Amino acid sequence: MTHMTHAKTKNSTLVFTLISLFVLLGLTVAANKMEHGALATVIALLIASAKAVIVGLFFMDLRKSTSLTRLFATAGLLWIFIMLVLTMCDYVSRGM
Amino acid sequence: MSELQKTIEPSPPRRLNYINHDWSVASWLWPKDHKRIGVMYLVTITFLFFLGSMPAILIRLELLTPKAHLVTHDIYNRLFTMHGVTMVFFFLIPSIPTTFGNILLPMMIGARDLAFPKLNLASYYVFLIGAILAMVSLVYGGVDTGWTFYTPYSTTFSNSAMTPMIFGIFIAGFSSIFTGINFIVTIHTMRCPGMYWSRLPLFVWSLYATSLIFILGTPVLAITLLLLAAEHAFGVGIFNPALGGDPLLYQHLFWFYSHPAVYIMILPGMGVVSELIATFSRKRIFGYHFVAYSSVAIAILGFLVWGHHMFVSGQSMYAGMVFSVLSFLVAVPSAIKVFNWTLTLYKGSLVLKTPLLYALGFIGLFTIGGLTGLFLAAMGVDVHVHDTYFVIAHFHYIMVGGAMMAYLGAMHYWWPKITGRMYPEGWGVFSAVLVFFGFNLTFFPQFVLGYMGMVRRVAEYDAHFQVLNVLSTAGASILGVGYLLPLGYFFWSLRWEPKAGPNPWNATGLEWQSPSPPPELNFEVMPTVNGPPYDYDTVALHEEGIKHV
Amino acid sequence: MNLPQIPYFLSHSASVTGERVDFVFGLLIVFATTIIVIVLAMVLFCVTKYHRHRHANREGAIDHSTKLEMFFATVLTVIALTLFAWAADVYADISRPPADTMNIYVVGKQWMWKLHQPNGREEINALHVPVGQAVKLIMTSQDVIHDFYVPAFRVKQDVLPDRYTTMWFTATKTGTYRIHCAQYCGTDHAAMIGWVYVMTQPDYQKWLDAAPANQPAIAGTPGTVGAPMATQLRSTFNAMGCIACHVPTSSVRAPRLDGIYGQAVKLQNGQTVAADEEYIRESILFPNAKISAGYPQPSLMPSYNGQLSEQQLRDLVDFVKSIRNGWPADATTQPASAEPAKDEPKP
Amino acid sequence: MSEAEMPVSMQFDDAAQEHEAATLGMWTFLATEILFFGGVLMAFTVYRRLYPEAFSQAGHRLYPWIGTANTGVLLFSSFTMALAVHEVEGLARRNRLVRYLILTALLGATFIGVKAIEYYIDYREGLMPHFNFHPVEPFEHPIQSQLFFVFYFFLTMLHATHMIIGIVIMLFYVGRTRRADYAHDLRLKIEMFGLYWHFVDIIWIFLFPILYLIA
Ligand code: HEA
Ligand code: HEA
Ligand code: HEC
Ligand code: CUA
Ligand SMILES: [Cu+2]
Repeated sequence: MTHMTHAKTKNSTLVFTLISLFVLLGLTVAANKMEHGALATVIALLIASAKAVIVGLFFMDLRKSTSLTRLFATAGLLWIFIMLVLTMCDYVSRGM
Repeated sequence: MSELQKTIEPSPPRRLNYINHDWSVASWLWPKDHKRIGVMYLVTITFLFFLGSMPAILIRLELLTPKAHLVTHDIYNRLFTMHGVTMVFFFLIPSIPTTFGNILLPMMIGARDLAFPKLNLASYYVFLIGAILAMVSLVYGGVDTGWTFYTPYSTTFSNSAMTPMIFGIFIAGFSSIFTGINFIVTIHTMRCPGMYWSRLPLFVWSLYATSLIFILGTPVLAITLLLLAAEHAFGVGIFNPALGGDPLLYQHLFWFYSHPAVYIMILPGMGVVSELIATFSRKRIFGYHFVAYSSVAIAILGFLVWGHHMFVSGQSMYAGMVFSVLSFLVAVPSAIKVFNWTLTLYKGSLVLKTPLLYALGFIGLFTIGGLTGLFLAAMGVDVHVHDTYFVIAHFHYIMVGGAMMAYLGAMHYWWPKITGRMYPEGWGVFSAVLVFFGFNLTFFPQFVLGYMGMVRRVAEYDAHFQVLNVLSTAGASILGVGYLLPLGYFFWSLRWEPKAGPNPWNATGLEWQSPSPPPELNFEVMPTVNGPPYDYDTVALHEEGIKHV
Repeated sequence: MNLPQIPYFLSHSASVTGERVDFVFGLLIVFATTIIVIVLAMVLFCVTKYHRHRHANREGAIDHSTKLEMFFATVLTVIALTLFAWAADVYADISRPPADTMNIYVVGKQWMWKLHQPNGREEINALHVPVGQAVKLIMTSQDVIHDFYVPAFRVKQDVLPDRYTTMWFTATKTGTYRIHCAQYCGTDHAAMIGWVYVMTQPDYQKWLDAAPANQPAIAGTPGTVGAPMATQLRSTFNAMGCIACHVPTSSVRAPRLDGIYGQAVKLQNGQTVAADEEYIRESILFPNAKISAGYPQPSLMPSYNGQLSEQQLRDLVDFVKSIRNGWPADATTQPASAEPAKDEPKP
Repeated sequence: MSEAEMPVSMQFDDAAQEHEAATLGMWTFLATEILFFGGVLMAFTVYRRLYPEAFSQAGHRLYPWIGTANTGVLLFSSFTMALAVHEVEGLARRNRLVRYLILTALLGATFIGVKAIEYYIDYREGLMPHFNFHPVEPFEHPIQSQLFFVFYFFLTMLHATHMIIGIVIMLFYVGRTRRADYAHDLRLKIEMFGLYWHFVDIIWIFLFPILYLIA
């Protein structure tokens, strides 16, 4: 299970990854031109997450990592989420 | 000295261990051996403890009288800030993990070293630089904000040496992060054959939980301090309400780290106590799985309760309630530990040596401190006692009565392993008793003071509080002596006490299978594990057992 | 003069909510003592009975019991939740002032308290209140965070710059009680103290009438006479230019203020708030903080933060309160001589 | 044990264990980085919610096309970094590895250069808090809009610092790869460094819409 025996990511996969990232970037810009308001926020963040997932899976090889590594990769996100939810809990209900 | 050891001793071939295998200066300045790094931490941190208690002595002396006779208000403010910052960031947070954790974690799981020895060394020097920077702020007159650095006072109004202090803590934070990463990776990848998770010593479990907090909490503190520094240096409004900011946001960010940080301070102590109780009851720990998982539960739940420091800050009432109920729930895993420790004692075969005394002291004092934590988590009561001496008493009960006791317990328990020498048992018992009584005399009166309404961070108080304050100061002197004694006899033991042998306590952990002090790569034969932890049932119960030395 | 009353441990507190706090505290003490006694008894019992040298029956020791642990955890969770609910209920009580309070404005600054009695009388580091009357403090700070704390009443609340927080109590016993600043606020934090004088209703009235409105009454020094200046309220309203927008005839579209006091106001962000003093004050000082539904954001209304004395601000609030039943007959006929708001200096 | 399976450091049993440890360690570090940026992002979110209008107006003063171009540059650099890691095996392909690393470093430097120019434009337009905050076209809420720029600069500078550190490390690796001591441990390090670089890229992937677009 060493990295020597790891099936290596093919070059073509990398190129394909790059292309899809640029497509998503184009999408971001296009969506921003067309949409405004709350929906635009959601769209922009969704596309960003998609890009991040692609980079993570293909460039950073999360695809082939152990589940433990994946767990730690997501732990940071989960903790930000906790922080945001509980803090917002204060801001949303202030002055009620 | 046991008969057994005497017969072995006569012609020992000079065995090389991690201390004497290389005496070159470089090998001590840049060691990669976790044990040496641990010893360097031990020395540094013990020094920082005494440094941090100097202001405590002055605080107690000042509070002997109702008026500010000894020092001015301004100096008093710098004293308690210095005391709090040093004790929290430079003593208690790194204390047990970086010393005993560093030395013992690889040995307990049967590894030759931590996963990243260079990172470990880096963590030490990063810590040292941080500590020195914080001391530099002393040279520039100290900081007068309290260890919590609340804005807008700290950023706009205080003109004390904030910058070196903030960067000192910021830098020391990276030391915590490095240690956390190192421990997590080591525990995950370097356990020896047979060392399943369900066989890990409880101390290792607690270090794992602590490391989770290190890596998930510390970065937030770091970034918060950076924002604070930016606001302070450039006068831009990040938290300053006059510039559109919200000071409560700072408090949220600060406590998001600093509440979990209190579990950084106590979890390793709990791990130590689990070890001590099992060893000196000569009995398998009760409810191993519950004790182990409750550490992780505390680490995770601990991130959900920070708002209990902000009940009267202007935070929304509803948010307060969420934080309050979660605070009550986080107490349950702690309660489970207390429950299991006492049940371990039941039907044990107790060996009342110094380490066990400290462990028992821990149980009692931590319970009091923890229960008063519930008083504070109870919102209606906290409105009254917030920022009074009740809070001061609460956290000293846990941090001094709990964590500090565990630190001393660990010191006595593993001293033979680390140095190869015993400590004088009589003196050990004497100072443990002194510490226990001195401690209660110092801090119990403060609960009363707090409920009577004596606020914290003041150099002056109303005359009718004096009696209790005098008691407290008297207690502190006894406590001080209790802390000085070990400093003396540990040094003394290095030369004058008998050699300990590999396993003076007849304990089961892997660390005891190696000679004392251990060789450079920890074990002469790399161990494998083929039984449950704390298997004292198979170590014959009524063996002549532990020898007086 | 009353001597400072020494509150003693677990004394009955001197306020209505304080008694509830003491009760919960007592409850917690009983609970905590029980637990501590159990733990200590257990430890001492084991230390004596199962000491290594003692012969005792050590048969049948078990090393785990999931049932026992779960039982223990469940019981404790239930106890913990009960205690939480009890204390949270008291907290809700402390956080929510009753409807008919006497309002006192508090300004904290390094390192003193300034308080404004309802009739305009100003006090420094002293607060006179009648016994049995619910008193609400509406507080703000001019610099850092402070905290108004009266131990005998078991209440405290942080006092924040650029924001209003409130706190309330009903004193139950006449006497003199400590005020502390409980949030560390710099050099003389320890000296930011004062006294609350709880008086009988007639005594309080006498005291109020015995001093001129604008002369600060320093703690402990007897004050002199003054009268409320009801007539002045409207002139402030006119002079500050509020009249330029807040009359039905104005060309600026601004909400009518007559009758808003005590009403629910819908905000632009969908929330609904009650138009109490705090809200009115905030609207004047920080119009953008809460914008009424249907009005543009940012608010057309200029911020008056920093341009009004506490006295003027209070007058304005009182004026808005006074028109809760409609404008006085001549109010709208005032010449709109005030400058348009755009020319108001920006803060 | 064949040479390839030998661990580099004595504390490990074999190369597989070493690789696993390094990967886990790197990801754990990245988790801390997420929280590091996360703290500021949370503060930003809170203020954006408090002052939506002011933040929106301020955000419109940035130039999305610069941000877009820079995003492209970074995405591309991530690609070249992936190629470099791809070439990490074997001595024979050392030159290609060096070439990709240099290319990545150059792209990184381009990003920093563009960022610097952008900062200069902001400065000229009076949008830099503390140094020059006199917007050419005044804001309706100068104070709150300034807060936006405080966060804009804080976040982008934090990100740029990470980039600069990355570039320095990369150049260091280039040097070592070209020298003879290109060994197993360096390969492992470059692989781990790749993760760091991609991570910095991901941070920007989020900063770009958050700062430039959803205003
Ligand atoms: C090591 C440090 C440490 C630890 C472990 C704790 C543990 C706890 N702390 Fe404490 N705390 C501090 C250090 C610590 N604290 C510090 C330093 C401050 C002040 C900061 C400052 O302002 O400067 C503080 C302040 C503080 C406050 C804010 C007070 C205020 O400023 O107004 C609160 C409020 O909820 C609180 C609560 C708790 C609770 C509920 C626990 C719980 O985790 C305790 C759990 C333990 C037990 C409950 C005991 C064992 C249980 C039993 C024997 C069974 C019975 C129990 C049940 C019914 C569940 N703490
Ligand atoms: C690990 C944490 C830790 C530890 C170990 C201690 C240890 C002690 N602390 Fe401290 N304390 C804090 C953490 C800690 N404290 C924190 C976080 C604060 C809040 C700061 C803030 O508000 O910002 C605080 C605040 C604080 C206050 C409140 C100050 C105020 O709010 O105005 C007081 C007052 O009594 C106090 C006292 C003590 C005493 C007497 C000890 C004793 O245990 C110390 C005993 C040690 C010695 C006495 C030294 C060794 C002996 C000698 C060198 C011999 C010579 C001396 C004699 C014979 C007397 N501490
Ligand atoms: C330039 C016009 C203007 C001036 C001058 C002005 N206001 Fe306003 N005021 C408004 C507008 C527009 C609103 C509604 C938007 C909002 O809630 O901020 C408002 C809202 C209010 C509200 C909240 C009412 C509600 O229904 O929510 C109060 C109270 C108030 N103003 C009081 C005052 C007082 C007192 C003054 C004088 C010191 C004053 N205003 C000066 C334009 C003005
Ligand atoms: Cu004001 Cu402390
Ligand atoms: Cu806490």
